[in-house]
Amino acid sequence: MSIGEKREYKVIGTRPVRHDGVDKVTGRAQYGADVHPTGMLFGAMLRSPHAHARIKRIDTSRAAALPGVRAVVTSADLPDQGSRVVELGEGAVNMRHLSANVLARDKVLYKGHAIAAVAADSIHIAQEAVNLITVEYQPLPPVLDVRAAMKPDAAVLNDDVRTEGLEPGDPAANRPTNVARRILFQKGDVAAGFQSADVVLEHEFVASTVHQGYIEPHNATALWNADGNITVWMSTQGSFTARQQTAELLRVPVSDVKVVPMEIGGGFGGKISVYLPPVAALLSRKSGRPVKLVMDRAAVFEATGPTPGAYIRLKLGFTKDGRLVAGDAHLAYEAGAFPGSPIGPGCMCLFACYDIPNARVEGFDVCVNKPRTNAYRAPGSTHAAFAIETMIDEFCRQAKMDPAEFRIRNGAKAGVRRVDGPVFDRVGMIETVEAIRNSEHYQSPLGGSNRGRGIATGFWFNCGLKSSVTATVNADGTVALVEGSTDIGGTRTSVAMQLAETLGIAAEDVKPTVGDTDTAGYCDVTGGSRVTFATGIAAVEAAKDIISQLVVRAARHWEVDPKTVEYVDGGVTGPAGKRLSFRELAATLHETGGAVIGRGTSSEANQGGAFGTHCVDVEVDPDTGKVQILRYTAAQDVGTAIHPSYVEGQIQGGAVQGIGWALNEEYWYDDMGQMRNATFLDYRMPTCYDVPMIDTILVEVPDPQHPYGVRGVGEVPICPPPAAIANAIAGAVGVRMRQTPMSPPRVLAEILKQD
Amino acid sequence: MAKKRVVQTTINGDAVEFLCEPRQTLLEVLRDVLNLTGTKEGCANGNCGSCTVLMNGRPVTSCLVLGVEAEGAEIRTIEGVACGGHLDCVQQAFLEGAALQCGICTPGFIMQTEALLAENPQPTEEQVRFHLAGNLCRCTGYDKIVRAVLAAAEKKRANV
Amino acid sequence: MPRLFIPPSLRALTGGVEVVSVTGATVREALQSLERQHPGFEARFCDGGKLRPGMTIAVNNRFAPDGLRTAVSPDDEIHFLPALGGG
Amino acid sequence: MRDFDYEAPLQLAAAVDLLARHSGAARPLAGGTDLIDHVRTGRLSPDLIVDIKKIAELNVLAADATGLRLGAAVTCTQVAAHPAIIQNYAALADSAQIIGGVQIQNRASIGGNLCNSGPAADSTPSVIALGGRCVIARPKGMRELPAEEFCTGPGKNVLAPGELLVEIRFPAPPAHSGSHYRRFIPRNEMDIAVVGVAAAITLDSQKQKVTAARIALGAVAPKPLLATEAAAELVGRPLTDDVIAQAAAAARKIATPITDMRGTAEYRLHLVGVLVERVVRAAAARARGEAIDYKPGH
Repeated sequence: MSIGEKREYKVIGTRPVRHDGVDKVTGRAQYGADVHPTGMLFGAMLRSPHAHARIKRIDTSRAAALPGVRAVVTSADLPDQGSRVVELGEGAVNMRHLSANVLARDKVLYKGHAIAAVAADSIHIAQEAVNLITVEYQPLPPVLDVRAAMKPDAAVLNDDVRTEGLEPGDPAANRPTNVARRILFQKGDVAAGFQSADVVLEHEFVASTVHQGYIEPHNATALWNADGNITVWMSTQGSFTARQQTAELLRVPVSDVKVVPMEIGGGFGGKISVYLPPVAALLSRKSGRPVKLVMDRAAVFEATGPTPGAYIRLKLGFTKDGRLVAGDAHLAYEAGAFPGSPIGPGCMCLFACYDIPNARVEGFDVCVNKPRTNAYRAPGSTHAAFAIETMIDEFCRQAKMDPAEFRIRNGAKAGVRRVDGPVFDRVGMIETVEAIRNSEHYQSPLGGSNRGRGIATGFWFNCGLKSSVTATVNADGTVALVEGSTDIGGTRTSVAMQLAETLGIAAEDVKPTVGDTDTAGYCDVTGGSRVTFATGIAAVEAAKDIISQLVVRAARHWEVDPKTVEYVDGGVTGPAGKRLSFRELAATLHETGGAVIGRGTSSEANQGGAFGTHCVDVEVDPDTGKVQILRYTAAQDVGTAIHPSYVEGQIQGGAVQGIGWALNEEYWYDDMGQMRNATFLDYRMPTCYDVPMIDTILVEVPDPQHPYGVRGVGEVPICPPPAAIANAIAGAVGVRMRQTPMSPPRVLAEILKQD
Repeated sequence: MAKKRVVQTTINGDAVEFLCEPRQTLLEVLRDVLNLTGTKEGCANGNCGSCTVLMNGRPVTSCLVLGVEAEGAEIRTIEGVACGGHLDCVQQAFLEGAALQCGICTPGFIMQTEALLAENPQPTEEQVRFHLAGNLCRCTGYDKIVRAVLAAAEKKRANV
Repeated sequence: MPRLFIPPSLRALTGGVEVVSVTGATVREALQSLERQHPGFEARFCDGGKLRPGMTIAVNNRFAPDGLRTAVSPDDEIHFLPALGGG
Repeated sequence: MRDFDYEAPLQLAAAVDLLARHSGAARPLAGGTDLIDHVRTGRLSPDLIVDIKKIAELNVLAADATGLRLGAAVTCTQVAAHPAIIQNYAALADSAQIIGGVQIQNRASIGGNLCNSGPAADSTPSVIALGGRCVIARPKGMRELPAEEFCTGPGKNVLAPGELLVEIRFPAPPAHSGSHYRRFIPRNEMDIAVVGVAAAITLDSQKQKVTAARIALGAVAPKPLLATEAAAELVGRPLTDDVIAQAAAAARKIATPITDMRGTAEYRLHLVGVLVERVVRAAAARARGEAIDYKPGH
């Protein structure tokens, strides 16, 4: 269902069949692993068996000698990066670290760390050759726990890492360390806030590492041509950042690299960083042939993704009449092998749902011997929501206060200053809670024993960033739209619909194409819930550009003054009741000056944030600790739903990922830092037999920054589920879960502690 | 290296003969030998269902079948579902129900659904979820997939 | 005058002051004005005349796409924050 | 994947001969759902794979008054759908419908599950509880042994090079008997058993006292266990809560589980008790001719 402010649209809010749909239900859509240029070789990679070790020697001679092997590369083939830090569209990256992650140099920092690669006539020969490469390691003690890694005596992963963000003059700033960054935000008077509190709660929370879990493994096929041009066909969330990363890693001009974004089989943040393209390119340069690299599932788990494991300590102060008056938070996020966990957004999101007068949050970005973490759907926010949303629920149950009422009373709204400083504009936090409170689900009685109901709210900023669109009017009245935003979830259609709405034509009359980096204008990544927002703005701009040109063309066609021509409801009107529909006018363009091409760009740094509130019913088996999800409803402030089906789909998909995070998903490491569950069998993502239907309530609070009020919807739905489920478990069996996943043994252990 | 074998099989109704090494899986043969890339690889160990094809009418994960085992078998892949340029009603239901986002798991889900509806034309939601449990989707949360399967079943029943 | 919010970890440089009134029509000029009042910020916020990697600027509640060039008016707030990236 | 050769003999003797000649370097292929993955990941490195699905003797599926004959290559799907198995060997059907997903069940066989000899194999406890006997072909004749003696450790069994499991034979079920298999997994499907328990219970004519019982445990020891001590607690006694609890306690005593990514030893020990109680109750209900309230994974 959908509630909130409504405006009248012709195309927006309808549910056309997506433009790429037929290709995807017939198997014709071409994904990265499907490309097969003439003469292509198959590549395979050698990966580290150790979590932490120094590489003393690599001998690839036996691999190179195997018949059918055409090229072998190691990090020695990658150019030196010095200590450059480069802006890569969605954040700055230390190139030395990025390069060492692509192919390890002097050290391996996690099990599965890539060391060498082979290109051969068949995948089987390539794999046999990889087994012939010998590496001499000097194993080092693995650092696996974020708190242990912060200790002064911990083994240091990267000797070039120093702690950023310390107080001026702090001597620790000059010491090699695993703590790459410290973040501190403060608002009001925290001590006085706790003084004024009637109830103070303080708890520790632990979150395990989880993976984005996209079904399509990373892949890249590269051709390094004799003319120096490099073409990469790959699965990526951002062809332009993939191009830049590849060019920077190979130290070639960015224009020498063309990235062709194939259809992408899921990303969720994990397909922004590059792993394979530079390696495939080097193998191609050595062999003179195109080379395809595809990761196997174990490599995807062990060497890509994941989102950080985390330790959080949170203290909250409440007045007995139910006001949140003070908060103090300590967050330590695992960066993995190299700095760069989402500790910043984690700290900024933790208190963002609430109007809290006094708060302090301190966060740390900490290197450990696990894969380099990457963005995953609202990076850093889910961990934070798990902590604060379960503690608020704990207070509400103690104070016998309705958790929805508490959130409505304390919720963030326009004018509230966040702990990180800025003041909220129009946001829909309270509206989403009201939507849940008023829902049939929340109002319905919860029958049965060992059952509980929980709610939780989540926040994510949503990025804006840069997008471009070009649109060419065809003589038959259709429009060919070219964008650079890879389409992971139907954005070709949601972008095309905005162009159609602006032009007053049908969605089906727009033919959207995702172009490669030589044919499309610059677009930042498909991430940060930004494409329907930012590329949508670019499409609207392109449509306006077309309109302004069409007015002139119509005037020329009618031989009247352009000032007398207007564009209204999908056509032009002129003097003496002249009117041409868009289609009629399109047919005349070749007589009045040729093609009409609209251009649009957008460069908003961010959107107004998005909020979601979820309600879940669970049943807990008190003998085994297993949790079943009985019913689930998610309400979200979506701004304006362009294609409601795909908005619902984002919310449903995010909610189920959150359910997986809550109940079973985790990296299971042994003491030597070996991940022991790097398969879809033992890394337990929800199957459809594990979840119910996910009901959605689309709350439409238009974003003033977007012409149609669009807000990003993709990320925030992953934030509330773990907390909502923990709260439901508390209602069902009276135990408070403070560690994710809330797997059966952990829940049972808490139950057994009770009696 | 083991000698390549000549394998005679039927794929999407056509008699097909191909050469393969014993170690090549049916998935590898379909994709790399026969260029039928609609069948996708997600995990290569039978846990995601992306490579589901019908073998003698029954769904199997083609990553766990050897190409040589296709000798004399009837194989049906996603490329063989739409006939004469017309989408099958399962494909239609997935399209209209927005039951896909990235689409990588879609061919596997469609093949698995074809098998379900062939043996159980009137499945309950519970039966659909149990039958599709061997197919992972990370994008949709399954809601729209399950609804599409139920809608396709209804449509199939209405058509006959 | 625009008000520049001082990150808590750097308030030692302002003797604990949280918000400093600055002059200037852009974030860059505002920062120079802050530097004149409380030396040490430019080196921490900027690198070679550009905003340090990993940082972002918010003017009022908007992250500013134009960074140091962003125009500010007398009643604006300026915040220096960690850069965000989404999934 | 490692290079290997492939043969698909039509005669049992030919298969045994191939396996014997490659002493140890040849592996039989039934459903391949474990074998192919093990070869891909390097856990197994055969030079020859012998596809045994075309051999008549390994495809036998026949139930009559004397019992059930289950060929080693018969798929889980065939087993789960077989009326006589659903009726008289219900635990076997329970197992067959939860081994992997539908795609796996269309390939995997009960015989393959047994020969793969995983401690957590879902069908082996059922085979043991139902009194299955393994019929093994060898270069010179055949031999037979009880299923509980087949596995010897993780991935290990009694098969010598050149030996091939042909079929599993089950005795006809006594009157007033019933069986059930249930496992605990964190998800509701597509998981390896953290603990699995099968029980076959026979009641007296008044359907009160237990006259015979076999309980088998999976994933709590290096191999699936026949829990004689647990069954002994039931025989000759009515199924009161106390009696069932004693059987559960006895089962816990013989369990020696390990801690791994699928569960801690302590948690597994706890689950043995929970599952034995639930499975014994369900098997007894079936023995009384009652339907049981059981939803896989729940």
